[in-house]
Amino acid sequence: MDRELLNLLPILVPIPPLAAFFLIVLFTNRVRWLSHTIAVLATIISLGFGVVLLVNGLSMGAHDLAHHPIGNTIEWLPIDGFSNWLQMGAMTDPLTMGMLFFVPTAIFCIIFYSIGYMGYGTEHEDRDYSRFFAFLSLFAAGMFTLVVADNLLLLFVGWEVMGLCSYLLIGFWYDKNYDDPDKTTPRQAAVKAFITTRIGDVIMLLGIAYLYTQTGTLSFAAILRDEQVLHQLATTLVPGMGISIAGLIGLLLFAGTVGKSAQFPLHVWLPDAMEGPTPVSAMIHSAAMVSAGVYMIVRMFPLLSAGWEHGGPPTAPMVAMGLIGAFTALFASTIALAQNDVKRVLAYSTIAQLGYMVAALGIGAYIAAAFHLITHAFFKALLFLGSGSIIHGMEHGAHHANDHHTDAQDMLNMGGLRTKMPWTFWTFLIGGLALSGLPLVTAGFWSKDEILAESFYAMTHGAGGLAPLGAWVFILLAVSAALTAFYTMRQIGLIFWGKPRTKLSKHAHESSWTMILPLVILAFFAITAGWMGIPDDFMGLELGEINFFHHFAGASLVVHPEGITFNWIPLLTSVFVVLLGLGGGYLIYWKEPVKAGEPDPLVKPLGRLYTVLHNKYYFDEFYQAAFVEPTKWVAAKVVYEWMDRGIIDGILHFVGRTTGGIATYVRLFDVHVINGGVDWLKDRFLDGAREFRTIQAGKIQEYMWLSLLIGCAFAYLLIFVLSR
Amino acid sequence: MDSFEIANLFYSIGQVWTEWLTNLGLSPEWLSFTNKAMGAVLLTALPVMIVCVTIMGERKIIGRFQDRLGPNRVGPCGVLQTIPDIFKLLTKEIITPTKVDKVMYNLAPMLSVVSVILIWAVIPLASNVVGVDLEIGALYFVAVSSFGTLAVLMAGWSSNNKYALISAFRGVAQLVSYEVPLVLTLLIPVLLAGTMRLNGIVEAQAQGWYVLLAPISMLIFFISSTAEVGRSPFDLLEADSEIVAGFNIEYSGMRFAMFFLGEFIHAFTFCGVIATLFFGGWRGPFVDQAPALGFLYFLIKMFAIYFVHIWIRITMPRLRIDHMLNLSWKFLIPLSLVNLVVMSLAAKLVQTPAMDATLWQLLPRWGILLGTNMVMIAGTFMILGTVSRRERHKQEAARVLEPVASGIQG
Amino acid sequence: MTYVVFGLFGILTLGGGILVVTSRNLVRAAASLVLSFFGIAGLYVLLEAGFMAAAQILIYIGAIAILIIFAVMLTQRVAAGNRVAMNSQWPWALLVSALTFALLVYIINIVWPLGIRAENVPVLAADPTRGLGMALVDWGQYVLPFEVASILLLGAMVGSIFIAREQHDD
Amino acid sequence: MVPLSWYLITSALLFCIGLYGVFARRNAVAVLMSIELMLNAVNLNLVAFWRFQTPTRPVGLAFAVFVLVVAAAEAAVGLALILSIYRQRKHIVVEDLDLLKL
Repeated sequence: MDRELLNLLPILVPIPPLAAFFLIVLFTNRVRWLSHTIAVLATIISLGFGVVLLVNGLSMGAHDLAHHPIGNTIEWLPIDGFSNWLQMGAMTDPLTMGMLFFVPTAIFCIIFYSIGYMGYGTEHEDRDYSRFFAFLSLFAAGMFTLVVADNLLLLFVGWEVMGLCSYLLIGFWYDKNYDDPDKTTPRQAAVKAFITTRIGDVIMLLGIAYLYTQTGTLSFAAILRDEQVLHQLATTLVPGMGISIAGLIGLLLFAGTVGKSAQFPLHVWLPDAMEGPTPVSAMIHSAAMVSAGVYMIVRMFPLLSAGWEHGGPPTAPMVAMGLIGAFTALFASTIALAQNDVKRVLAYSTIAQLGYMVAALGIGAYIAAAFHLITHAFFKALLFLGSGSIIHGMEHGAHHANDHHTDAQDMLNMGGLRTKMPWTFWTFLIGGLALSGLPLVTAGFWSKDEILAESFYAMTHGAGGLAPLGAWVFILLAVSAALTAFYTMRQIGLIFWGKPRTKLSKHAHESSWTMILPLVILAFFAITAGWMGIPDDFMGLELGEINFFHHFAGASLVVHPEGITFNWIPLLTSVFVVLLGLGGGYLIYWKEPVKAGEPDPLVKPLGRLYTVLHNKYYFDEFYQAAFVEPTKWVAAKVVYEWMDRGIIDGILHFVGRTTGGIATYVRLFDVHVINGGVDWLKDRFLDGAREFRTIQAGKIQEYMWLSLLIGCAFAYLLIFVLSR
Repeated sequence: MDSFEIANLFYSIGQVWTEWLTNLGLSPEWLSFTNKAMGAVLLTALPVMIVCVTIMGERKIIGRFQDRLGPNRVGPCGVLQTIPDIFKLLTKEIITPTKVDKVMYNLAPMLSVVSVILIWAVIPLASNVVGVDLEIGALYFVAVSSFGTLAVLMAGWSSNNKYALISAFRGVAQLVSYEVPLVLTLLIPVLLAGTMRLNGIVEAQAQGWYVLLAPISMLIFFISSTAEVGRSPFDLLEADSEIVAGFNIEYSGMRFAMFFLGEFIHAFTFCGVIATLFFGGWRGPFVDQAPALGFLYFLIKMFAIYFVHIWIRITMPRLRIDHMLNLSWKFLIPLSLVNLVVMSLAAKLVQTPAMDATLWQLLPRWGILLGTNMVMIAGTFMILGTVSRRERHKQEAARVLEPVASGIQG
Repeated sequence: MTYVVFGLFGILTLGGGILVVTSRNLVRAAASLVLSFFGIAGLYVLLEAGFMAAAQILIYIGAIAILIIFAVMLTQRVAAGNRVAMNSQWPWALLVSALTFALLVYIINIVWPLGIRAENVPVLAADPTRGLGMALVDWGQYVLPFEVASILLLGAMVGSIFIAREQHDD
Repeated sequence: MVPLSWYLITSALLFCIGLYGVFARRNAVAVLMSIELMLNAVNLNLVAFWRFQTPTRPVGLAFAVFVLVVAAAEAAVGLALILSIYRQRKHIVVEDLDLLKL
């Protein structure tokens, strides 16, 4: 394919899902099979574009690709009276390549899975089946836009489209109510997710605006690949604050990530987002929404770390990322210990894994973060789809047992699903082990190990503030890893081990092949995706340049990051904590499976702490009291009663009455003067027409030659008389 | 002059001829005129000579198919049978019915032969033997074919016979219907080769015969050309039981023979066109060293396709007129439209390789074009299967209802 | 030589045209129309517009003429073609046509005087057909009219099918 | 080559013949045929002008092609109209089709 055509491809990637959205919404809303066919086809086309780009990119080589990204730019908005233009466009550099492979793959799996999950062709078929696929397509379009964007503004567009879609999809079952009034309904969850992420987005928009005022451009190539600009931004201080411009922008942008990627303290929306259908959760947690936040800071890392040298003192945004990321990882992992909802456990583990990535960026482990982003997307999508399959099976059981009060998502109601749903079990096990980071085999191990190794390196070799930051990150992440392994074992044990604890799990059965196939595909990647990031000198062996991902994605940066040398300590730590966690989980939950009616074995040893963890450190309650209630009060009293009813309505009523008075007089003029005049004119015209109608004989040919005769006469007149 | 080469036979003959004429003292203008006139005569004579062979061959082959000997009296194994036949036709009385439109009545048989022979002007017989290598060869081919339609209409109308007229109507309906898919698929080789020059299309097939790259187009072209020729299973023009004998019922003797001559030439001419467009024309091994071989290859390909033609003719039953029209309008035309769009997109997907591309550089293009064709074939069969199943259901439902209806009548 | 050929095709064209407007039998008129079209195709060849010549034959003779003959046969008793051909005002029509022709000749004679021989006629571009094809799909030239023409054809097709369909409902 | 003015005269003559046919023929199909003659005359004009004035740019050819398209569309619609009129009134004499008269 020639280069010109190739350059068009990146911008084409988001088009098919977008087109699918409009097609489904406008035309095929009532034809269900067509709706999902369109959605799946659109994703396949995007995936095809992605693969074509990947193949071409690989053949170009990372270095060439980084310096001449595939893509093109158009002049979009005139600024300063057409003297300057805001550029818009798409591009594909090595980092985008990685995203362009895993994002469409995961999205394809999820959309395909949704066909089965939304019950196509069964009696459980969802009422708004087509709407679901339309929104999923729009979601995919948003994510693709974000990935291929070559500037912050277009990235922000994709970012906001996804925000909207997450709102629409979390609240997909908007009319669902629960018996328990305290339980979050999909409506509330949707609003919560939308508003919480909005806080981050507004701050991020500030950062974008500030960046634009400082550089006059938002193009990645112009900012991130230009060392002069970066240097300028890193050395100039913001007036009145002891921080560089790059630092401030970085902090503002990072706030967007905190919202989007659910970092502490804006993490509260993500667990509640579980109220949406499970494919949506998978979408949000793996390929799209939360990845977007991390992708953005990975993409902007040269700006965030402007002025930082490898091993040198960290910049302000890096400190923030390291502190918040590591803390979030530990914090979320502890909460996950005490959750019973199968999806909530996964939700908190997502928060923890995102904390991993953010913390990795905090200590400058750019590639490790990107790598973990990709591996995590695969196994987290796998886990969510697997949990969806479990829930589906459980609901089938509920249907069979005619029991609609037992919670189908509560892990304490499950147990013994190993034999009922073998495919789900094995794929879920693979996903769980990948999440825990089972050494050597799974993808999760390689990416986590790289982060730990990098943080250990920062701890031991870092100058300035990097060493303590590295220590903080290393220790918190190691503990978090142990907890992760533990609660994963807990989850798998509760779900699959032992005997069925309720009728629901007794009658559960395996899901349809449309749901199993994506699980298998994702399980394949959950293992193999890690192999592209095995360190060159793993275990001190000279393995040659096998760390493909490092060399390829690293080319996106101006300064190619050097790989760290191998050290046994982080490897052993990581293996140790994982085995510790897995072993602990095995002893408590697998050896003696929980029986029906028994409480969780953790309740007794942890005591009060368990309650605190179970209630997520009471964060929701705190936010409710601190922010939500005051806002409601202001809205009801000040805005509604005083401003709206009093001032605005009063003015409107006054204007209305005055206008009515004037109109009465205008009408008199209209009736007598205007209507009368027009009637008179009409009568005169009618008289004239009556005179002229006799000329018409009704013979076309006669008209024609007559008119031509007159025309000829005029022409001859013109030639022979007038021109003399 | 170059030495006389047997490998480049036609070119050498031309050289000798030109030299001879120059020696006679012809001026260059007259030389060119004479050459053109000679070429025209030769090109006209060629199909007429070939037709003598094919008529014989056809009768023999059909005889074999029907498990009989075929003509076997004149000459060895009866191969000279055509010659007495020609004399017979030439000596027959020519009857002109009363009240016919004389001009048109006499013009129609000639037109039907001329329209076919004109096609031979642009068919490349060998790499350097072609009547006129027109830039718009493909379009020319379509244009002169349309004279045939006119001939049918003229013959039918001028005979002053209602059977002839009805038959002419049917014939024109058929010819016009099948001209559309014919032209639409003719565009595919033009598209792939990037030229309308027939010799250019043959040259472009150095990178693979188009029958491999566009089998669907070949099939549609073949079917439509069978219909254009008016041969079985599309021989409704002369359905004896319904319309006596067709639009040429009032013709006799040599005029009648002209129509049949036209039809026979038409049949193998279209085979020659198919060979040119889809089977590489004069292409074959060693043709670069010995251009004269090209003529041989062309003839072999043409006769091979003609054999398939005869095979179909002798095997297939005649279609009913509505079936015949439906086949064109409801199946071939939509398919060829889809084919045209898809093929042009697919051809655009891969850059046209340079003339000296290696096999490996050609493979993606082959793969993509052949692959899209396969997909289209599969899709066509799926749709056909669905439609025919629905049709069968409808018929079965009707059959179930039938006894009830007749019962009410009874 | 070219003058002879020009004369031949010119006579074909004009003679065909005259037969079209005068012959009483409509099928004959249609056949003369074909003759006239053929003559024009010949003139195109003389003008070195091979594509137009082929298109002329393909479209006018292969499609339009046959369509017209069909229409004639559908709207006429086949044998009874010998009614009055002209309407009552044909002398007027002749006069107007003659006047128009005189006007046209007068204008042509001003700009391109009749007696002048063709000298230094510009040379043709390399491949006019390719140039035409390029121009028809070129963004800067005729792509919009080209597409509009396609829509016009589609509209005409749908419209004529709709108009000519037999209405069974009345 | 034959000079441009000859082509123009031929075309003008053909146009006027067509014009006469349109004015004087009684049968609607004949009128349609005459219109086709006129269109052909125009096309001949366009091609002749192209050949003699702008042979390097296919302006005249392009317009001739568009005229061709219009002619085809006109023939199709015109004949369809004639057919439908014939079905209603059993004749197609233009003189008697005077529905335009009130």
